[in-house]
This record gives sequence, structure tokens and C-alpha cells, in this order.
Amino acid sequence: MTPMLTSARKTELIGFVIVAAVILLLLPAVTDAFRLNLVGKYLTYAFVAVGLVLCWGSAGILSLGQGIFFGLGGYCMAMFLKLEASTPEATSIQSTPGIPDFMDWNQITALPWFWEPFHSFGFTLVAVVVVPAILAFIIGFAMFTRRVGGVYFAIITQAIAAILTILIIGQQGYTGGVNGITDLRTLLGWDIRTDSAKTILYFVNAFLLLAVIALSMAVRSSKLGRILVALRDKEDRVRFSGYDVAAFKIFVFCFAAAISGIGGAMFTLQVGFMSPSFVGIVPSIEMVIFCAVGGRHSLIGAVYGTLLVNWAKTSFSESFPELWLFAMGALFIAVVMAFPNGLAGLYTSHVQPLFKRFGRKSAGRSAASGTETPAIAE
Amino acid sequence: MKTNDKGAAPRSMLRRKLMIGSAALALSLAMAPRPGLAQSPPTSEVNTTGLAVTDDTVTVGILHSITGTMAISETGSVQAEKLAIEQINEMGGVLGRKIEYIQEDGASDWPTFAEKAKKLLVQDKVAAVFGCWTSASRKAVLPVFEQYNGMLYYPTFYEGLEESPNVIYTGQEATQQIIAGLNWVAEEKGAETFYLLGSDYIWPRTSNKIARKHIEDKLGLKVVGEEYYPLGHTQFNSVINKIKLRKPDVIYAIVVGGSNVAFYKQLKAAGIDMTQEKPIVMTISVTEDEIRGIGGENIEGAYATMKYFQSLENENNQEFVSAFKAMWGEDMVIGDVTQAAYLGPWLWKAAVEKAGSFDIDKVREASPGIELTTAPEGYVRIHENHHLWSKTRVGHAKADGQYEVVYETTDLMEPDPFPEGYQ
Amino acid sequence: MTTNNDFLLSVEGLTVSFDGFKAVDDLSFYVDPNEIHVIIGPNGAGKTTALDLICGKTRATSGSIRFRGKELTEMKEHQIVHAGVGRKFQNPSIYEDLTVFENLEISFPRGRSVFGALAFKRDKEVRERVAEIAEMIFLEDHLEERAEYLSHGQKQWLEIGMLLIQNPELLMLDEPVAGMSVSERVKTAELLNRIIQGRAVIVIEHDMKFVEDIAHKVTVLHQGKVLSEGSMTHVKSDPKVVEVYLGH
Amino acid sequence: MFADYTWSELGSIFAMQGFAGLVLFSVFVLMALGLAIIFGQMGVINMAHGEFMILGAYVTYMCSNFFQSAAPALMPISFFVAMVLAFFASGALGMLVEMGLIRFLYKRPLDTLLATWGLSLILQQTYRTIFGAREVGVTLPDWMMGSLPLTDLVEIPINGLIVMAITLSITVAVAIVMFRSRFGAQVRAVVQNRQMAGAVGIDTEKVDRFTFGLGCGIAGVAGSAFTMIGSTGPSSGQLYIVDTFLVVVFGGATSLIGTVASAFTISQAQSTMEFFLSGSMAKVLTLLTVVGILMLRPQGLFVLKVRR
Repeated sequence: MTPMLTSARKTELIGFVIVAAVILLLLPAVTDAFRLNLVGKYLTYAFVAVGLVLCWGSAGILSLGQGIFFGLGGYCMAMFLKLEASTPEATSIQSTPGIPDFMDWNQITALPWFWEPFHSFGFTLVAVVVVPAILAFIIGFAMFTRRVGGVYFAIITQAIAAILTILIIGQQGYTGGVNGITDLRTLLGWDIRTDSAKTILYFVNAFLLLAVIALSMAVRSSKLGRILVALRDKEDRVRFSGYDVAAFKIFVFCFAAAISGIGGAMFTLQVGFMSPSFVGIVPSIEMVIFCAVGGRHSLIGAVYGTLLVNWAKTSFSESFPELWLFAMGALFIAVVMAFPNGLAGLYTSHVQPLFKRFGRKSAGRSAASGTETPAIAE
Repeated sequence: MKTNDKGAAPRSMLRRKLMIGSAALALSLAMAPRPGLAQSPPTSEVNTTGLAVTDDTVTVGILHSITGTMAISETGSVQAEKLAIEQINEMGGVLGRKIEYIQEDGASDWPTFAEKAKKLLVQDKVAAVFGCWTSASRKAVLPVFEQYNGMLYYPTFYEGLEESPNVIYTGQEATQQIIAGLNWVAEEKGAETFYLLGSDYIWPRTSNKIARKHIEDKLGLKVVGEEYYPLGHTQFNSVINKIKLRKPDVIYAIVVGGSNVAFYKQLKAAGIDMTQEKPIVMTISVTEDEIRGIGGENIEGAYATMKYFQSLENENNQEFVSAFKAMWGEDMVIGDVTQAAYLGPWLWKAAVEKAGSFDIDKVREASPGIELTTAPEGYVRIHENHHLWSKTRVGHAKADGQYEVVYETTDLMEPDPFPEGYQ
Repeated sequence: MTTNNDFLLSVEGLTVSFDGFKAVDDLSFYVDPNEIHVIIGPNGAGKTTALDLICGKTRATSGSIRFRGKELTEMKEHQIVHAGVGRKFQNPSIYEDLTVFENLEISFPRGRSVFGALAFKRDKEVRERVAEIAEMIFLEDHLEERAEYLSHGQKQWLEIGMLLIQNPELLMLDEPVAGMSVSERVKTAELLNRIIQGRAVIVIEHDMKFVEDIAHKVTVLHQGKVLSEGSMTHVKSDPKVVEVYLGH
Repeated sequence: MFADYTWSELGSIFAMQGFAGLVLFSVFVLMALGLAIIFGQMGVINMAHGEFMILGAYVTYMCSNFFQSAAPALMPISFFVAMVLAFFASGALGMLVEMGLIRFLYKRPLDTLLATWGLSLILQQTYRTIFGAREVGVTLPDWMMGSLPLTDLVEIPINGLIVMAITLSITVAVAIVMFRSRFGAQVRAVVQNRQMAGAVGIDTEKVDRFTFGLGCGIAGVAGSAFTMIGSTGPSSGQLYIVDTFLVVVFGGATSLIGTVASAFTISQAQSTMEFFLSGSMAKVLTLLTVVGILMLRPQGLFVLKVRR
């Protein structure tokens, strides 16, 4: 272990502890149940942003279709919950009781085959992670083995997001169409709509997010993480050092997709429905901006970026709805032009030096400072 | 403007005339020693569930998209709801309490709708919410309203298949809107073949399903084609060619949003002259609002079936239109949904007054049977299933962007959100 | 007539054309073990393209490249590396965001699969091997420096080191001493002579002094074809070479 | 599906369908040409391309309103005046954007994507503030909205003819500018080797600015033309962006001829599929095919093999 690495590592660990404290202690302490549920919803987007830090920040692969994976994870969970809600008793007024209401409206008389496995909770949990990963594998395999990268990859993922949206909306008998899968009530008999349930789900979500961040940190600090940075910088050199570059890209893309799927599933649980409006191009690009605002290289920054943008969105649209798009647009431009490394970059360039100066005078107190700005970890 | 249940109708009519008809009188009424206060029951009686009701105010919510793609459509509803609230306040409010409103932006994003609905109900404790436009936004907020027991007045004509105790549907459900129009076009115009077309989502699909059942099973006529295009699609030349090939008597179009504009412009350019006898273009998705984007000259001659057109000739409507324009500008146009949104606050007021309470459960109980004799569309009544009995009209589009009403059902159409034989 | 397999590398009839332009045209040459084989030729002669073809960066239109009896033209890039071919690019191609240590570590031939890389541990073997190579390439005092702060010459050495750590049997260096000072060139020549045991090295170079110092065999390319081949003295006296290249 | 029709009916329909395909082709070319210049020649991903188009549409709207009230007699030609104005309005805005934003980002193509997406949000809200959230109806000269009946069934939409004519002239104009003019030579020089171009005395910054302006100006003309067939609203531009990028990428970004060829291929595929399948599935299949082919041939369909 080198001295420099240790210090970066240390900053990252401190950042992790602080973000854990913010999510687990600070936010629940200062917000009411209603706002906490909102924060919980925002944090589900942070899963996507963390995935983007790995994909885009580390490996330089910008996907404009992460909403696809978020949506797939969310749909998997929604299918399970919908089946649980559609017992023959609860749906006795339908012409075919026991199937989801929207299927009945679309004259479907039997549950489609791909819905059947979602009766099982175990299968659903696996599917939440595996279904997005499989699609990511297919896309990644096709693209990366043929060396599609950069801009082209971004545009193609965007097109795939568009295709999936049209498909989901068009096949409403199987998917609930533009309304999505709504009116989800219970999880294994447990009412997920109550305030206490939402609080519990918030903490489940928070722990999952922290686990995902910890896992991502482990990935980044492994040799694989360094290879990703290396191939962002000099792809050919990595290739001619004997690595199958495509395999590494596929892996990180699938990994990001899988954790986005977890975010989607937690979203469904906390919000109570899933609809195609989270699959399309606009949400996918918004998720990129969460990541960019936090700092595209910082896992911890992704969380703050997501929280900050969504908090701004909510409070802006409460007080000045007309101004919201201006503010959002300006944010995009500012983050690109003025601080490309986002909040994390601001922290390393402005806050950390202060600590260092301060730290020299009174060593060891810097970590205790209550700043909310994240630590950068390269 | 005033609503009431049957017995009190004549008196309230008179009072409304005094109010709206004469500004001087309204002023004097406002300055009079608070006539409302004398008759206003104590808050503890009218509000037993902790709603945002004080001795002289009651708070309601308005929940529509101000930003995003749906803002185009929802603006009219917001304007109508604000107008109704202002008029009610000028008359002394509800149970002697002025209505205050909290407006939230759904931002064309369904979870935002759910989120804001929850805020309105949980944090702001509003007594009623007027809002939503798309089915998706309604579906998103529905569990919230059911869980926290709120009351939503939903203005849009929609596909039906829903009947919530927490929603009053002030627009028509699909059968009300569709059946009368099809009967009319079959009887009056001798139409025999139909080509169904729509944007690809639940409302057009469900509506066309009902239309097809009615055409084939009830009228014994023929559907020669049915197609859907993604939302936002802008190229309709291929489908227009298909239509030309099949030569239907009626092109039944339920295209929405930006696609609408493209569809009618291209239809006209392809030489389908809607002012001719055949083919007839019939739509349930183009209100006067949409015509502004399409351009009156591009849709001239098409028929629309809905319950309300701005050109309706009755006293209620004339007052409504002039009040709306006075408040929001002379160049405003008013479509079906805008009028339905306007009904929301009035229906709520009538229900509250009938119940003598703002409590949601009591308002809900009082709602069925509420009549509105002063609605711009004429007379409406709340059905047991929380939809409105209303008449359906056929409008003929003119080049100036208005519809000329060419037919009106003699009876009120019964709302039937789960129509037997149409599923 | 010898068979291909007696050579470490045999290139025969190699041709590649871009839109009809033949950058390498029916090229054949052979490399023995323990040989430093220098390819020279004017700009556009096809030198770099020839290396690209051998390491799989560019696919041949026709012809064969056999390395220890294995046909390389059919293999993927990383498989060619695994077979024992290392290649240094013309501009030093190192990972500027990483330290010298990490640069060498990434090139260490273990944990090359995705999951291998995840499980990779920086153990004693790795550290020792990195230290050994660092010493060989004169960078033992710079292990913790970010690579972007190295001098140009040091970057060249680092890239050579990244190849050496993989212990390739064939090392291909594209202009290894470009941008180096005279003393650095001398050190590089020493380095090459030291590492030649048990492997072959192909070098592309313009610096004739350096070529004379290291070359066992020289191939002169011109317009994608072999113009002349043999020892440096032989090549230097070949009138064809003098005309197209040295004579300028 | 054709059993019930006579041969002459079928012939007419295929003629009409062929024409519809050509109109779609023209629309695609118009959409994509400006982007092909910006993306293909400069490597900038302009996500606000649709908003530049809509600016052209709004200019047309204002222009037609002006002519209607101020000079009704000139109404028949208002559209062409509007189109020229649209070119300059969008082009000028494009040059401003290049100066204030894009020129700092030439080496970071993915960042241009984010920045221009932000720009597109700002432009949308600006349109909404100025023109209102609703779509506006653009009044066009009467002679443009109709059709030429050739036979009973075959009717040629005049606006389709106009779109085709505009596309043809713009394409020819772009070809001349890019391949025959001094400016075009400078653009290509800058694209191929910026430093060298600068060294031989080309003002590369100016070339960049005008190239970007040219691309945006063409977008403005496209938007102006689309008032004949589509909607004009604050967010209408979004409807075009995916299709536009796919056309450009499918054609092999760097080649203008490729863009035209790709527009032709995609439009014919889409219009044929729309005729035989239902609308949504046709769209999905077209997009899937394009994406599928791009995965097989990432460099685009119409690019020559080059040494990389």
C-alpha cells in the first residue's frame, strides 16, 4: 500500500462514513415521514447514479439508457406486487378473476407465461438484478465486441430506451401500457403504504444503497477498477497488455445495470407503482445529470448529486414552477462548463485544502467537521 | 353561479344572477356585514377530521402539470378551476368560508403527481383536490387518495374502467362520449364502414374497442381497419394511404398531442376533404384547445363528439364564456375538459352544503344525486358511480376554430364505466 | 528449404489494402530467437502497419503471420498477447492517471480475466516483480509518481517495462528512443541488449546511430515491400537503399 | 390483404405509398442534414437540434402572423420569406451558442451532449414563456395546403412536393458549400487537421462558428418546412431527436452522402413497414433494425474502410 493511495482510500472511507451518517441518521432525524419517503425515492435514483460513476466516470462508457435497467428492475418488482394484489377474491368483479386488472380490460383471459414466475418472491428478487443484467449483457456484448463506444454507444442506448418505451406502452395488455402497473398494496401480506412501512423501506433502501456503494468501492479499488481507468485512458494499451477489453466493459455495464435494477425495485416498493415514464430518454438523461452534479468520478458524490438535484427540483417546482426548466438547464451547462468534476471536484479543489491548512494546525479534527460535501475518490 | 340540490334550485338561480349579473350588487354584498358568517356553522361541526378549515377559510388543492409536455393540455383546467373558485368566493364561499387554494405542479411526471397529492392531503390537509388530466396521473394518485381518504375531482373524458369512492369524474367516460356519436353518424349520415385510428395508449385503445363493439354488434356495421401510432408520431402518410385504399365512410380518429397536428395537416394535404359528404372524419380527442394548434382551416368539416362545445347556446354558457375571457383574456378558447374542470369546485360546493360538512366521508355520501342546473353544458347530475349524467353533442368544426353543434342527445347519457357487452 | 516453424516469427505474403491502397504489399520476413531485428524505411513505408498486423490491431487482407507455429492472423488481440507478443506504440502509451507502480502492476500477467482481476491481490510476488522491472527500466525511484509527471524518455522506458513484466517472447518496439537524450539512448541500447536473452525484439527506428548500436539484422521497407535485408553494413551499401532512403 | 382490389387501385396505392416514402425521406434528410454537419464534421452532439428546428417554426409562425395583419396581399410568398428568416435566426442563435458554449467543449464530445441538453431545456422554457405552453397554429398560404389529383385515387400532396423541393435545394446548396466553395474546403481542412489548418492561415475559430451556425440554420429551415406537416410547440423539437441521430449515425456520421443514403434506407423501410404492419410495431421494428445493423456495422452503413 502506497502512502498516496492510503490517503485517497482514507478520504473515501471517511466520505462513506459521513454519507452513511447523513442517510441513516441526519435525514431521518430532520425530516418528517412524508419528506423521508421523498428522500427514499430520490435515493433509488442514486443506485443508477452510482452505476453511472462506474460506467461513465471509471470506464468512460456513457449510457443514455440507464432508465431501461431502472425500469426493468422496477417492473419485475411491480409484477410480483401486482400479482399479489390480484387475488381471485380481490378481482372478483373481473371477467377473469385472478389476473391483473389491466389485463382483464384488454381481454386477456389467462396470465401470460412470462408473468407466471413472478408469483414467486425468490424469483422476483433474482429477476430484479438478473433481468437488467441480461439485457445489458446482450447490448454490451453486441456493442463492445464490435468496439462501439463513446458517442455512438450513447446514441444507441438512447434509441433502445425509445424502443422499450414504445413497446411497453403499445403492449398494454401485458404491461399496463402508459399507466404502468399501479395500485400496489402489499408485499407478502405486509401493507407497504403505511407510514411505518415506508420508514422501514427507507432504511432497507438506505442499507442496500450503502452496500452497493461499498461493493462498488471494492470493485474500484481492485485491479479491475484500475483496468477500467486504464482503458478509459488508453484502450489500445490495455488491449495489447493482454486484456479482453470488451469483457471488462461488458462486466461494468452489466454491474451498473444490475444495481440500477435494485434501485428500480426499491422505487416500486416505495412509490407504489411503476410506469414507462421511467424507462425513456428524458429520465435516463436526468440520471446522468445526477451523476454529473455529484462528480462523475465519485461514488459518494453520486448520492449527494442525486439528493441535491431532486431536492432542488422539488422545491423549485413548488415555488417557481416556470423557472424549474431554466434552473435545470443552467445546472447542466454549469456542471459541464464550470465544474466538470461536480460537487466532489469542488470538494477536492476548495474544501480539502482548507482542511489541510486547518489540519496542520490542529490535526485530526477535520473528519469531525459536519460538512455535507463529499469526498472524492479516484 | 350556484349549485344546489333539487329543492333549492330556483332560489339559488336567482342569487346567482344577482351575483354575477351585477358587479355593484356583488360589491355591496361583500361589504355587507358578512352574510356568510351568520349562517356559517362552527368549524368544530363542519370539520371533524382535521382538514384545513378555519372559521373563515377552507383550503383546497389544484394539482395539474404546469411544466412538461402535459402543461399544454392542463392549463385550461387550472384556469377554469381558479375561475370557479373565485366566483364561489365572490358569492360568499362555501359554508361561509372563503376557498383558498394551494396549487401544485405535477410536472407531467406521474410520481410527482402522487408525491404532490400526498403533500396536499397529508401536509396541507386540503378539503378537496381538483386535478389530474391523463389517466396515468390519475392512476398514480388514486392509491394516495384512497389511502389518505381525499376527494379528487377529475375533469378529463377518459376510458372508464374505474370507479373510486374518492374520485368524482366530471368528464365523460368512454361509452357516454362514443355511443351517441356513432348512432348519429350511422343514422344521419348513413355511414356503414369505419376506420379506427389512435395514438397508442390506453384511452384510444379502450375507446376504439368500445366503438368497434358498438359498430359491429349494436349497429351491425363494419370496421375496415384499426391502427395505433406511438405518442408523438408525426408521419401519417402511410396510414392515410391505407385509409384511401379501404375507402371508409368514417375515419374515427383518437389521435392526441403533437401527433394531432401532424395527422390533420397531412390528411388535408393528401386530398381528404373533410368538408365533403364522405369520408366523414369523426374524433373524440380534438377540443377547441387542440384546434388552436392544428389550425381551424386544417380540420374544417370534421365532427367531434363530446359533451361540451364553447359555441353551445344557453345562458349559463354565455356567462361562463364571458367570465372566463374576462379573467384569462379575450383570445382564450374553452374546450370540453376546461368546462368539466370548471364543474369540479361547484359540484364540491354543492356536496359540502348538502352534507353541511367538509368531512370527506360526508361529502362523498352527499355527492350522488347532486345536480347542477347552472353548468355551462346545461344540466348534470352525479350518478351513484361518481360519474356525471350528461348529454352528448356532435360538433361540426368550422374554419374559425369553433364547433357548430349539429346534434344533441335528447336524454342525459347514463355513465357506465364498466359497460356490459363492450369488453 | 526451411519450414516456417524454425523461426520464432515468420511473416509471409502479408498484404493489407485500405480502399485499394496497399499499405503493406506481399511482405515476407523472418525473425529468429535472440535476435534484435530492426525495420527501417522512409515515412509511409508500412513499418507501423506491419507491426499493427502482427499484433492484430489491423487485420490482414491476405498472407500469414506465424509465431512459434501458431497463426496470428486468426487470433484476437489479447490472445496474441497471451501467446507471447508484446507491442510498444509509437507515442508512449501509458496510463497517465495511474502511478508507475500501478502501470506495471496492470501489465503483470495475472488476473487477466474479469473475475481474475476482481480477485487479484497485490502480493509479494507482484511487488517483487514490479520492483525488479522498475530497476531494469531505471525507474526504481519513481514508483509512486503519477505517470503523467514522468519525462518523455521515462515514459518510453515505462512502456517497455510494462511489456517486459509480461515476459514476452517477441517484443515489438515502435520508435523506442524518440524524444530521448543521448545518454538515455545509450541506456536504452544497453537495456535492449540485456533483455534479448530468450526472446526476439523487433524495433522500428529512424535514429541510424541507435540502429547500428543494436541491430542484429535490418529490414528496409519501401512502399509496403521489402527493399533490402541483412546486416546493417550490408543494407547501408545496398544501392537501392541508398537511393530511396539514406541518399536523401 | 389485396384480394379485394383491382390492379389499377393497387397501382395507384403503390404510387401513393412510394410518394409517401419520398416525403418521409425528404423529412429525414432535412432533419438530419444540419446535425450531420455539426456532429459529423465537428463531432459535437447537439441535443438541442430539435429546439433549433422549432425556433425556425416559431419564426415562420410570427412571420405568417405579420403578413396576415400587415400585408395580406403578400401572404402567398410569406412562407419563403419566413424560411429565409428562419435560417438566419437559427443560424445566429447557433453562432451565439457556439461562442458561449460549444467552443470550450470541442475535445469533450460527451460533455457537449450534456451541455446542449441543458440548452434544450432552457430553449423549451423560453419558447413556453414567450409563445405559451400550447401549440401554435401556423397559418400557411392557401395554395400550399391541398393536393393535385392525378387520377381518382392518386393525389399528390402539395406540401409533400414543397418539402421535397426544399430538401433538394438545401441538399444541393449544402453540397456546393461543402464541396465546391472555399468555406467548404476550409471546413474539411479543419476537420482533418486543425493545427495544420490553423498553421496555413485558416481562422479555425471562425470556421467552427460558421459551420455550427450553418448546421443550426439548416435546422431552422427544416423547422420552418415542418410547419406544413407537424406541430409547433415548446417541446415539439423533442419528437425528432432520436430519429435524427439515428439517421446521422446510421449513415456513418462523417459522410454527408451517407446521411442522405441512410435517410433513404430508413424512410423506405419505415414507410413500407407502416403500410403492412400497424403503426407502433412498424416504428419498433424500424428502430430495432437500425440498432441491430448499427451493432453489426458500428461505423455506419455508408462509410469507406479507412485505416484507424
